[in-house]
Amino acid sequence: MNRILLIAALVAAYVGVPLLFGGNAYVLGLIVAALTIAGVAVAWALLGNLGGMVSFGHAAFFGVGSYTSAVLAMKLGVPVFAAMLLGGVGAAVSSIAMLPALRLRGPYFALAILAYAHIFQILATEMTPVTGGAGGLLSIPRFPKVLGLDFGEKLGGYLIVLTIVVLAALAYDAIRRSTWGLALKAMHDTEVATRVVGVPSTHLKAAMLVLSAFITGLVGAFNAHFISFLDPDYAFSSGWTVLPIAAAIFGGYRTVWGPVVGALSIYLVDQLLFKPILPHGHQMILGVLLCAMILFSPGGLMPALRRRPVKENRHAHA
Amino acid sequence: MLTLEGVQVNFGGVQALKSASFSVAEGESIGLVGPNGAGKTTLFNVISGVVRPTAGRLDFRGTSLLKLPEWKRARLGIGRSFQIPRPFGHCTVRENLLVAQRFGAGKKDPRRIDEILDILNLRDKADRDATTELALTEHKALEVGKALATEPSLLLLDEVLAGLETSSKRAFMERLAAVRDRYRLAMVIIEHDIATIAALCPRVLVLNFGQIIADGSPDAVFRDPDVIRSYTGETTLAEAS
Amino acid sequence: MTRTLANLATVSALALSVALGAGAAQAKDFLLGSELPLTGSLARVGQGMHEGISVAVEMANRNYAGRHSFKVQTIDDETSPAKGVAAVEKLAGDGVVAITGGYGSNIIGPASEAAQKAGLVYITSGGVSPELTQRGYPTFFRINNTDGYALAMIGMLQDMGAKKVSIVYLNKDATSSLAKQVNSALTAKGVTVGMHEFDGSTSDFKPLMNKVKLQDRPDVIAMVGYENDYVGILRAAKVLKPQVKAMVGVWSLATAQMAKEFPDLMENVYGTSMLPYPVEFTQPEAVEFAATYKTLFNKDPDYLGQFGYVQTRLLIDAVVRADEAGTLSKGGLADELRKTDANTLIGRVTFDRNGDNLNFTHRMGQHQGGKVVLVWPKDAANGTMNFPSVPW
Amino acid sequence: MFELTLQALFSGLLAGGYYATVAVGLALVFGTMRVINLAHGELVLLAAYVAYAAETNYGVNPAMAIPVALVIVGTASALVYALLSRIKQDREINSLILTFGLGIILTNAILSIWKADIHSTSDPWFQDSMVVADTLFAMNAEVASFAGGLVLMAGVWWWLNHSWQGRAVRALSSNRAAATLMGVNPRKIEILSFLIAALLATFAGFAIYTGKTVFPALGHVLTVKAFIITVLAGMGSIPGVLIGAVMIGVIESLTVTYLSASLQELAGMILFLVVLFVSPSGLFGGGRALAR
Repeated sequence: MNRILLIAALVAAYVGVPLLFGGNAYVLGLIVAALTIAGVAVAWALLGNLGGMVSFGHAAFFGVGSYTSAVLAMKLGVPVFAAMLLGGVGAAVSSIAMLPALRLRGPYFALAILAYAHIFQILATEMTPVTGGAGGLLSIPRFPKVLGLDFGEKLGGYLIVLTIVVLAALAYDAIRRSTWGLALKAMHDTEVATRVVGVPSTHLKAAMLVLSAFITGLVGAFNAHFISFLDPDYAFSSGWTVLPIAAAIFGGYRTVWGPVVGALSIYLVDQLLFKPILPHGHQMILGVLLCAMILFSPGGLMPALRRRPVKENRHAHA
Repeated sequence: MLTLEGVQVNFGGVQALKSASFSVAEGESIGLVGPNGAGKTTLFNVISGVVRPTAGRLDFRGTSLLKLPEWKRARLGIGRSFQIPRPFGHCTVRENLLVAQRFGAGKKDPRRIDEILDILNLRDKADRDATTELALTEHKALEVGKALATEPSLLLLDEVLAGLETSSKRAFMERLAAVRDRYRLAMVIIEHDIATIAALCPRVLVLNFGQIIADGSPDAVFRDPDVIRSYTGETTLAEAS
Repeated sequence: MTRTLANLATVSALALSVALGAGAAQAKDFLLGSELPLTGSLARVGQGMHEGISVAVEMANRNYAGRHSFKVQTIDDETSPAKGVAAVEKLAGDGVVAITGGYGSNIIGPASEAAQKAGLVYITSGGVSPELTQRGYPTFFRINNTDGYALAMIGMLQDMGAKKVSIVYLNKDATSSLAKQVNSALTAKGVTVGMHEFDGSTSDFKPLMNKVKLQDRPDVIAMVGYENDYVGILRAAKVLKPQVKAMVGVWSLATAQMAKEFPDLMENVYGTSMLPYPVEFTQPEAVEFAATYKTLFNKDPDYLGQFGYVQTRLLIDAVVRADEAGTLSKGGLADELRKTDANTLIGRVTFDRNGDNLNFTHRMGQHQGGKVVLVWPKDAANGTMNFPSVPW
Repeated sequence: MFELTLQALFSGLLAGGYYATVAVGLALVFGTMRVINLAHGELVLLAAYVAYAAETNYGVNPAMAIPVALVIVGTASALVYALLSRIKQDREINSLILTFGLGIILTNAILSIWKADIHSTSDPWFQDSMVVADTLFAMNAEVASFAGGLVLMAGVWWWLNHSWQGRAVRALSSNRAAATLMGVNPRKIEILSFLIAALLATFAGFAIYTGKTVFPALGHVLTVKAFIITVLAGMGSIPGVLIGAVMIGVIESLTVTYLSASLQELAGMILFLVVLFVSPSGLFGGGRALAR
């Protein structure tokens, strides 16, 4: 992605948005929700693109991350920011339980992860003493005030989730450009050929799974403290899987920033534009948009936006 | 450096290798010949770890390879090429070598990469897409290059010369010899063309029905009646003698 | 709710606040906000409650005709907490005077918190979880609660003289907490209780019902779930025919809709219900309510409609009182609402410090020949209960 | 206890049959086109709502509504195929997204046409109980759908094995290029498989409307269940679908009987994972033949 463009976008995000919408809790709230989706979308795309694994169960990591963080903060009084990081770690740890699924291919892997998501959700419902059961956890501690900026408020939350998403995307980009990224890319077609030149392919895939889980868990943890409430149906809702996938595809999951662009455009357009027009049926438009995108620009929005340069960059996105 | 003892491989009921035993000394070059389906490639797969033997011993410089996955063997110094070239998807030639060097040799050494590109005469293709923009010779060369980039001490080459027309074949042969002497490698080459073998390798192994039926100097081996009977390519034999 | 209308309403709301600065009380348009699940898994209940809200607004416009007019701007929270919060913030931005609605404790929680932040009154009947009122938000009001449902169920089970009860309940928040409350109350009174939890994905209740039939052998089976759970449970019971004296449920069971959709399945089944069906009324308000409901939606009001109506009516009354007192713009609405002491379709309503309605006790109705007859408590009953009796 | 177990197994078997009828259409399409139709559940739901409309508006017996539903669902299914066949690159993932989008559209269409209320047949016969040897109980609807489902599946299975098109379908699923060389017209065969999937979906819809309750959000749930069973079976194997579905049905009902009804889904999921880890390409996934 073009350096200058990136920097301009970051400046706009860190300075422009707060100046424009800082006062408008509603719009800022929508943007935060969109970025939450974006964070998961980046993590999903990273796994799909580098690991070559399509997951239908990222809600599992989202839920585990959010519960870990919320429980640590409420029951053990861990500082919220620390708890959030540990939420990511928790999700990463939970992904280790999924390593056996790495042997599975295509839809088999995708559904195995979905099964894990269901299992974690049911556990969260049944482990009442820790998770509060179906009732969930109300009034989860919010982010604290730091140097006069109240991170418990909309603007603070925005800055946190924005930073998470940006760092995730940059990490993704860095890996993709590294020899690790090359090796992962190489593995898609001929895994054996990479193994005989010394690439520990399974380890690399596992690493991608764990990283993807960490990012997703981190985002989930953020969301728990931002909404300050959790219950199993919400934390493990299939929405946390489905929307990010839609967003990633929509924005172009073969690019680094596609998922972010996709999440922002889908969510904001849906909520700000379509919802007022058709208060009830607006999800239908979302469906139509998705289909149209697949049929007319399968690469997603990002490639569509920059058709010309794409020719040269093609090899860069695998 | 490499010792096989009674190595045996079964695919379901079929016995692809019945107790193969031989050893390769440091810096030695061996030609591996035999009719199709004799088990040559299977032998390479066993050594490089792609296939697990059902029985037998397999040691490399005193350590047993049996429990090690492919990538660990590669890091120990066993490099191999595939009969059908397997370039890394949508990577450039240089990227192919970078991956092999980074993971196989555990270092980043652009100078050595360039050296390999020069020896294999791939310099001008270095930034082409390896899957879509190479000719057969270059594909074969890249196979060797990837193995070399892992800085092996034993190089297993699976028909890297097959399918090349005589002129480029001779050139390629010279390159291989250069590589071998430059890096002081032990080499095992699967090759049908006896002349090539004879030119490159002082020692020849003949494999038939999963068994080593002859082992010795080219002219000794190619006069062996069993070999002649087993080996289909009489014409090439004639050429050799 | 079209954009133009919303804008118009916003303008009027601004005009209103300006006028109020003067403290005078002349004819005004009041814009109410409503945040409800109109799509997603709670769509059905959300839409039901919204019908009640519309009826309340319609009737208010009639009753205050010439003096005030009322509009409601509704935003769909899509059964998602985040979007519930967004909806409240949007409504706050559009200058609504208060919010009526909300369904599902897990959405009402964050949404009412957002309302509290925006200093907006949030009145609901869609979430019975005790935590909601324990937060002590001065802007939060709720006209019903778990206790009300539990008391009704417990009371009737006692009057039936049930010695052994099997409670079959959904493992969601509202349902499981209600079930546990009933369980402890009954056990305390020496009743043997068997608890059977199931999850929402259960579509075949036969194995569960068979356990109840062969192991518990209860006098009464108590069901705590939602429509499709009840249908599943009752069908299983109808097939296995356990030797029980009654099938008792709670919300969304003794309703006109169920009577219409599953006549023979529902016969003799009990459930909580405020009004009988077809509605026979003594109070004029109830008559007008039913009539208006009929004209607007061409059907008889169900319990969701009733609750939506009552909460909105109480809110509107308080708004008018606050307006006359000139305190509406000065955050006086909450205090006005807390002064409420009204006799409504769901009985007497008053609010305590936390906005909870401690008078709330539900009534039990029984499906009888396509009708819903109120059978408990005695003073509210408009018929006699068939007991013992089951749908098979 | 023995009585409980018997009933649990019986219920599990019936439930399995029901799951299978929902899943087999998905499996068939997965087998022919390597495409998972994420709108399959919505198609099933559509059929159920057509049956509902017929019964409430015209007092037609749900069974009689099947032909009408078939026409409507068949058209929808053909439409899905028409759109799918326009996908050129990354068929696997893009077809998932496309059908997912179509699913959203269908769900919301159903929601806006029929509202969110729950519905099911009011015809008493379907709800009456059928008792086998005074120990096994079931609703007439369940038994009827189970029997009908078995017949349909057997039919499809026979068709795949013995009819010319059936062989073509299998050829296509195992080796597209070769099949095309053998003179199989892939588009013809694929649309055929979509239509048969529509038939199966229609029947599943009838089964749900008579034996369970329908509401707009159900479609997604059905799709996931069908998807899981298809993968459990492996590569669109039809007997695999039946066996996998019955396994899930039985493990669920046994969990309800001996543990708790709130753990039944957990049990199903764990079974699913265990099977996958033991045989990574499903129960019958070894080969690629559809009919195995």
